[in-house]
Amino acid sequence: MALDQKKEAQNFSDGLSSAVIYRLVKDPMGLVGLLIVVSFVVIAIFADFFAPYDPSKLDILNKLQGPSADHLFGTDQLGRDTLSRLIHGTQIALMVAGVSIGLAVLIGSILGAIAGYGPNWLDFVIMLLFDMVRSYPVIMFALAVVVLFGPSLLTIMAIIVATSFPTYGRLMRTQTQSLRQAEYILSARALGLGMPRILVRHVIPNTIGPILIVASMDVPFVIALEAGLSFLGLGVRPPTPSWGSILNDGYTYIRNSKWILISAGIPLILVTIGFTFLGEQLRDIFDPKIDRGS
Amino acid sequence: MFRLKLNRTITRFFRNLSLAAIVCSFSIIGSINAAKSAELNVRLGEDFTTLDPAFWQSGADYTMINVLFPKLIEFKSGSDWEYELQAAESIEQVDELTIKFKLKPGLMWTGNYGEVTTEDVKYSYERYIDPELNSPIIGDWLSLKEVEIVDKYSGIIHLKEPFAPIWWSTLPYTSGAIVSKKATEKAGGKFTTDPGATAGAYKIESWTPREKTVLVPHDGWNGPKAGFDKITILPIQEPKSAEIAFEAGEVDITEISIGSVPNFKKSPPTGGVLDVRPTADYTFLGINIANEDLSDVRVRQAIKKAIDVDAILEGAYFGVPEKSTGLVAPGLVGYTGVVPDPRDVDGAKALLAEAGVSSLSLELDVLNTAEFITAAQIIQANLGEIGINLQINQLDSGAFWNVAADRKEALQLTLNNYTSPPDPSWSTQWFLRDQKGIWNWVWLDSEEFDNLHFAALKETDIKKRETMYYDMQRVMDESGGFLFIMHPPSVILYRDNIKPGLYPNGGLKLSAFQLTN
Amino acid sequence: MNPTMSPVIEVRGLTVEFNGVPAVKLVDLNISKGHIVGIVGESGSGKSTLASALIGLLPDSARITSGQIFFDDRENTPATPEIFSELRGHFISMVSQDTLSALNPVLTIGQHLIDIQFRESISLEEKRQRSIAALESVHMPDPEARMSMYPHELSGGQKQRVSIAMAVMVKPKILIADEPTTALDATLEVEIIALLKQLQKKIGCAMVFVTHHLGVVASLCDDVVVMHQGSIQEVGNVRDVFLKPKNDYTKKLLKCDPARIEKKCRQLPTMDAPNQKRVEDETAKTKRLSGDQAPILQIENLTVKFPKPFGLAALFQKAISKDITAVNNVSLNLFAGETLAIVGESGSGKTTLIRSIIRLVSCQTGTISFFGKSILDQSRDDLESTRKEIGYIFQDPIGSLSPRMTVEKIIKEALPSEVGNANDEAQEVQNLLSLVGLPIKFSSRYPHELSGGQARRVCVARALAQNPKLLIADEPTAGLDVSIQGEILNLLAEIQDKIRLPILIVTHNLNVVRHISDRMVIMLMGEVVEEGATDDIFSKPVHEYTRRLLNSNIHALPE
Amino acid sequence: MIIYTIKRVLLALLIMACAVSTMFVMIHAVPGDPANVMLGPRATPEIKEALRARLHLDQPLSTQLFYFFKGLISGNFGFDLRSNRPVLDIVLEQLPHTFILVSSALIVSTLGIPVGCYAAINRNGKFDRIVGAISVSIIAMPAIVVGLYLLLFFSVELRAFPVIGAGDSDDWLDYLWHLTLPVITISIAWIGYISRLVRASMIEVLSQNHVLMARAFGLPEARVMSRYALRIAVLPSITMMGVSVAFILSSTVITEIIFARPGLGSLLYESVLSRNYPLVMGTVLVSTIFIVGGTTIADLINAALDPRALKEND
Repeated sequence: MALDQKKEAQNFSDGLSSAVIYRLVKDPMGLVGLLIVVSFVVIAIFADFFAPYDPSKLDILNKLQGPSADHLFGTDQLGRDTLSRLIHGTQIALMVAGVSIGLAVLIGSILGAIAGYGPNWLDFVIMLLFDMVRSYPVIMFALAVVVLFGPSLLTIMAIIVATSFPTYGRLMRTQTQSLRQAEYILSARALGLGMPRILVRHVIPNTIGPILIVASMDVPFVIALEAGLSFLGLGVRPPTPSWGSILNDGYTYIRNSKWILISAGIPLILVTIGFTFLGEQLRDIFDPKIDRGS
Repeated sequence: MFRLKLNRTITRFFRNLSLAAIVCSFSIIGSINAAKSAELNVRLGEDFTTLDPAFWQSGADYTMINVLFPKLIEFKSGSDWEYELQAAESIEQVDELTIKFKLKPGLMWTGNYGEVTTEDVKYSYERYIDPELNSPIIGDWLSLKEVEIVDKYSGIIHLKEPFAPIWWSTLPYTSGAIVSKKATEKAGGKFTTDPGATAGAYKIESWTPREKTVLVPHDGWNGPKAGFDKITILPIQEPKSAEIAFEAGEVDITEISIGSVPNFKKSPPTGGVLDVRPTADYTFLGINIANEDLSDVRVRQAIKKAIDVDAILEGAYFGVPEKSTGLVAPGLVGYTGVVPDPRDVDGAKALLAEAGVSSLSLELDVLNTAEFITAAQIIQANLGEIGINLQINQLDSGAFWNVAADRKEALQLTLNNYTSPPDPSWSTQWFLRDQKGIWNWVWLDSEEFDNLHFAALKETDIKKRETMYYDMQRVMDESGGFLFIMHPPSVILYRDNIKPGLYPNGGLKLSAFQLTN
Repeated sequence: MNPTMSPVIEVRGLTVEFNGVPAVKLVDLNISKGHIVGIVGESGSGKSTLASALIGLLPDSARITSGQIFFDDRENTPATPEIFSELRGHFISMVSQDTLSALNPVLTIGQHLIDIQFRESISLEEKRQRSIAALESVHMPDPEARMSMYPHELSGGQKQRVSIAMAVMVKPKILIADEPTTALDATLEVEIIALLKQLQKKIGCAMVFVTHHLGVVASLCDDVVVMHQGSIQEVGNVRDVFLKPKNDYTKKLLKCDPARIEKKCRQLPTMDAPNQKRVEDETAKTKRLSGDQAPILQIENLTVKFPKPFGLAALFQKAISKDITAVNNVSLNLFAGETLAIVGESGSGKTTLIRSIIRLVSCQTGTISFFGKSILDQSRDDLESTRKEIGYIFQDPIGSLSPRMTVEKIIKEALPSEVGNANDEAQEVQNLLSLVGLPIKFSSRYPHELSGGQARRVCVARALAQNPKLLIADEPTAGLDVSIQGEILNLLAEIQDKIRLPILIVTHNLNVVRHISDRMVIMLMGEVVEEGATDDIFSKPVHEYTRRLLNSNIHALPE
Repeated sequence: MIIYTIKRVLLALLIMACAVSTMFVMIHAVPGDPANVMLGPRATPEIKEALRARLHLDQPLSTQLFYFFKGLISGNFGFDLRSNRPVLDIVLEQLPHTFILVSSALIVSTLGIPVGCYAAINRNGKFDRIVGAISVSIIAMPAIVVGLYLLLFFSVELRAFPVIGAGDSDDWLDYLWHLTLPVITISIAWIGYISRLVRASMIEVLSQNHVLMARAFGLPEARVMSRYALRIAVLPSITMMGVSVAFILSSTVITEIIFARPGLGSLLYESVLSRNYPLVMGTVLVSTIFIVGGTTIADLINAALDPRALKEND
């Protein structure tokens, strides 16, 4: 039985992903997006291998250097290698994005499903919660939370979860509501299948696609938010290299060396382009409307 | 400025504990205009919040109050802390409890509030001790008994007890500012942003909150002629923006961050003058004696030994300031001049081993400004070498200034900067026993220190006083709770066609600004 | 076709390809002035593509690879995109297939009608008056008020009337109507067709009428074009073609139309077996129907209401002033071996009724018993096992199959748990697929890879996989070509013969009902208005509505 | 429509009340004593106590919340802890700067509409591909990077644009000059986003039957595009712009700080850091009004442009 389930899962993902990857790679935009995202993930995983220096190794004599053969992107005010810090910053950026979006998707989906399936009043209350969270500018909410709990990676992730789960919640609710009326769900019920089975076999596989697309488009926003908070000095603790705190260093020493600022912007831009390209392409692939047109 | 330390609200980008946050000069365009109509654009780190001398908080308030309200005596601009007569024609200390003064006639209030009289002086000073007013800086006048009116221009200040700092931190300071009795009473006994009447060298022509304040000369001023036809004060928090704005000609005088000094020295902006002023302020690493993990003095001494102060000065402050010798800054009574031992990693390790500490994790609370965070990271690396794992808590100013109250004895290391006027007594008062957890974040608990502090307050013999401050600094050093890093200079950048009015620590004396020819 | 009459439109050797696959192959066609030409064919025959090509509005993915189209006022000049866009809207106009989306949702009816008169240099008020007149000509009630309404405020029939008003108002020489009645109920269909005919006569245009409904062609058209797989099979006068078809395909197509089979058949002809017409003999019928007297399914006084929202939520929800009664006090019985048909127009509550049987919809009052057990009181577990005993075929065949599961998994899911190990299950799936006439290779396909007919078979297979004691089928043949319709219905009949399965079928297709059902129930606005043996009702309808319904059944033969 | 409007506004008020209460509770849980903010540590405990009593800080949170709402109803938003000026005055002074910034950014973002439209009409053409790649690349470009780069290149290196402030309000040319870089910072991503959105919905609309029908009546292509297609295709963008006021305000905070502009964003930042609660609450309230108002207005515009919305949401 366990074997059977595993095989089933495999079949499912095979059927889904091989076709998706083929169609992704076929389009130049998708290919570029996929390449960028994959290379960032690889860089994050093997940061120690790629980084030419220890990112927190001080070398005060060689501080604020411009780009050179030794330091491709120059050094910061403590003589640390900017490139190495950016490479290690990738870990932070992707971890923050991955963990917090994952949690946001989970919480949002559960709440959204409850709202979509539950009684009207519950739907109303949950929607009110979503609307409420949405009515804060994220940065404002973040400021309040950071001063409340103190700046740390955990706080940032909590903020991202708290501010982005309504997006997924709303999406899930819409999906659930339309699924609720979908004939294949009705027919699963008509077959006398139990609720858990319907959820696992019929509802989730059919809602996860759009949510994944939104999540992938959300990654750059989340990374930018982390960078923004770190820029305001409310982000990760030093000496953890984060793109935002490197940007902040760059801004602080903009007169001494513009290279820190310029180079800290590059990975942010690249990762943004990567995930947006990927997300757009995924949407083109998954969106049945566009599917029909071609 | 001294009181800036009391202000927990200044934003992170601004070097918040230094008065010298306020500066100015001529824009490139402005300098052309200046030939015709002499205008000055001054950058302050923030907008003023209150103009009432009894309630002032920020450096901007301080600067504004100094230019808007007359004082009997005022600090001179220049490099030494000396006062000169301003509203007073004469002033003398008759005895420890009595000060006689006589006003210059002809100083007029704005509006229709007439001349500045003894009545106004009496009202201005006595309102501090009125419990109804609830002034948070009542301490400046706590020793006041009353101001006696002799005639329209003469009066006598009677004190309840001797108070030496009255000539340093009361009369020439904001608490010495004279407000209009009629206008203030009309406003209900206190005011915030609309004083009703002012009588300084300049008066406010217009105020756009958080954008700009425009000052023009006050006709009723009887002091030295105002140097400019118009002074525009622009609140710009971020020193970096201010520097860029200076280069772009948008401001004429600004304080800049120490980190920018090397660059400006290397390539000074056209027509810019860099003025580095020493201050009595002190930046130090506080090690909480009362904390469980730090209760062994050997651990504290080990931490002190392990830290490379030179590296901090180079890394965070670009080698601009000198290494500190202790609480008291050069040029002040009690300056020791004894340079501390250089970094000694082995000695630090030995001390730790002696104390039986093998691994230690500590937290360092620090304000989240670039310099502090940079310095904190150097400390982190230094302590890592002797096996101490340091976590840096970077806090916004609101949280940082509450950290001792929140965490009490759990507080471990703090990197701090306290401002100070040119008298050491101001600084030693924060480390008294009754200041533990308030400003004494090191929990220094020394009866000897307390006794010396009070004795020194009353001591008039310079030599004896000096010895007392030497002793106090020895107590601090022996406690192992303090690692003094430097006395941060304030760095001011201004156009070469103005002669700025600067207090010795770089604070702006707007009334003294002049054009050069 | 009268060769002396000059054609208004002439198509020469037209081939249209979609991504290299031809949809229309080398078609030649002349349409004479004032004639109504019906284009018939099954889905995929290229009839709609041809119609789009005639008006020059092929989808972007289509390419004309050969051939030309000539209009009579542009003699000898093959139509170019410029000519098309010049001619559209006054020489040639169109009534669309999809009534629901043919009108722009953000423009009022009046704006639509006034907009298309952009060529006329008359005042706005005049255009308005003409629009109102056009609406009057299509028998739109209160045309003046309708002018300021938005499309979503009109019913489907009214929308189609607006479309027709637009098409006719420009007084075209050619009117192209692409399946204009498929989305409409039978009674409405009759009215719209009559309207089209009347208007066509009035303005004297030629009309191209695309449909899969042979009866409509017979009653409306002068000429007929039969298409199959992109090619024209037969062209000619309707009477000639329908009465004496020459082409094999045409013959088969005509034979498969249940409307053209006078006698009640147990087994209907299909394209593969166009000649089979098995009438059930009395013995078999008795054997099938006789048996236990107790009904397998008994519904008494069932009422289903959709309640209005309440509480805080009501403030922000759709404002519904009162409960809507979808099913009102309905009682019916279903016995072993019999087929009961529920007939009614859309909105009559038939789907709600059958959904409430398995409690997909909750009902307010009444009882439902299945083998004597009350379904309404059952616990969740009991309900699930009851549902397992009732096969249910949903109306939308593809939509009722879970999109991310293969056919095999979909069917497996319905198998009773006692089937056993994986091998047995796979075997069972194969058996079921062959039973519904699908090749084994389909087991690994996903629903979107199936055609409508194939998906319908999978639905039947899934329902059968349950080993049902009762089969409920909601419009099992809607949207299917007649040939496939026959196959599905034959399949159901076959199974019923084997195991005396009671079948409850919901449909609005009277021709189907006539052949397959033993008894029928006619519903109108949630209530049963007539009930009885099928033959009796067809011969002697009692209720006035039943009569109207039966009259709307268009005759298969040209008059 | 009127009933719909009333309902929508009621809902908006409810959301606002909830959001503001939550923020009130949260901000008052933040460590940092406002009495210290106002008075400094040298103030005697009695003075601090008196102040706390005056601000109701000695009361339970629920009571404080009650006083807050009571004040709101009577138009009293509280007083700035530092200058003791009415919060409403301070917020209203800053509001125009942010309002102008946000609305200029929104207006500039609408540049994306013609771009997206043109791309959709020439779908898969050269223009579409180039514009597509560019607009997708700039979609999620973080304001922080854009702002800092603009600052670096245009202000620091080229000295072409001013660095600080909002400029002289009386001199509109100067004001505009100061507005340029901040507006670009905020709107650049939106131009891309809107153009993608318009392109996608335009493509969808163009494939719809009613557009086909409009063509079937020979309506001129320009008319089909503007009247029949674009009107529907901009609907998602309007909704999106309404919903995104929150997001834009977030970028505004960063932008105002980078460009040292006065405005709600920098005011909020300063007041949060200084624990100036009444000012924080005032700013939160106003930005919430902004955001909820934006969503509501977008919904109402949507309802006005698309009569179906009424039916669906009513």
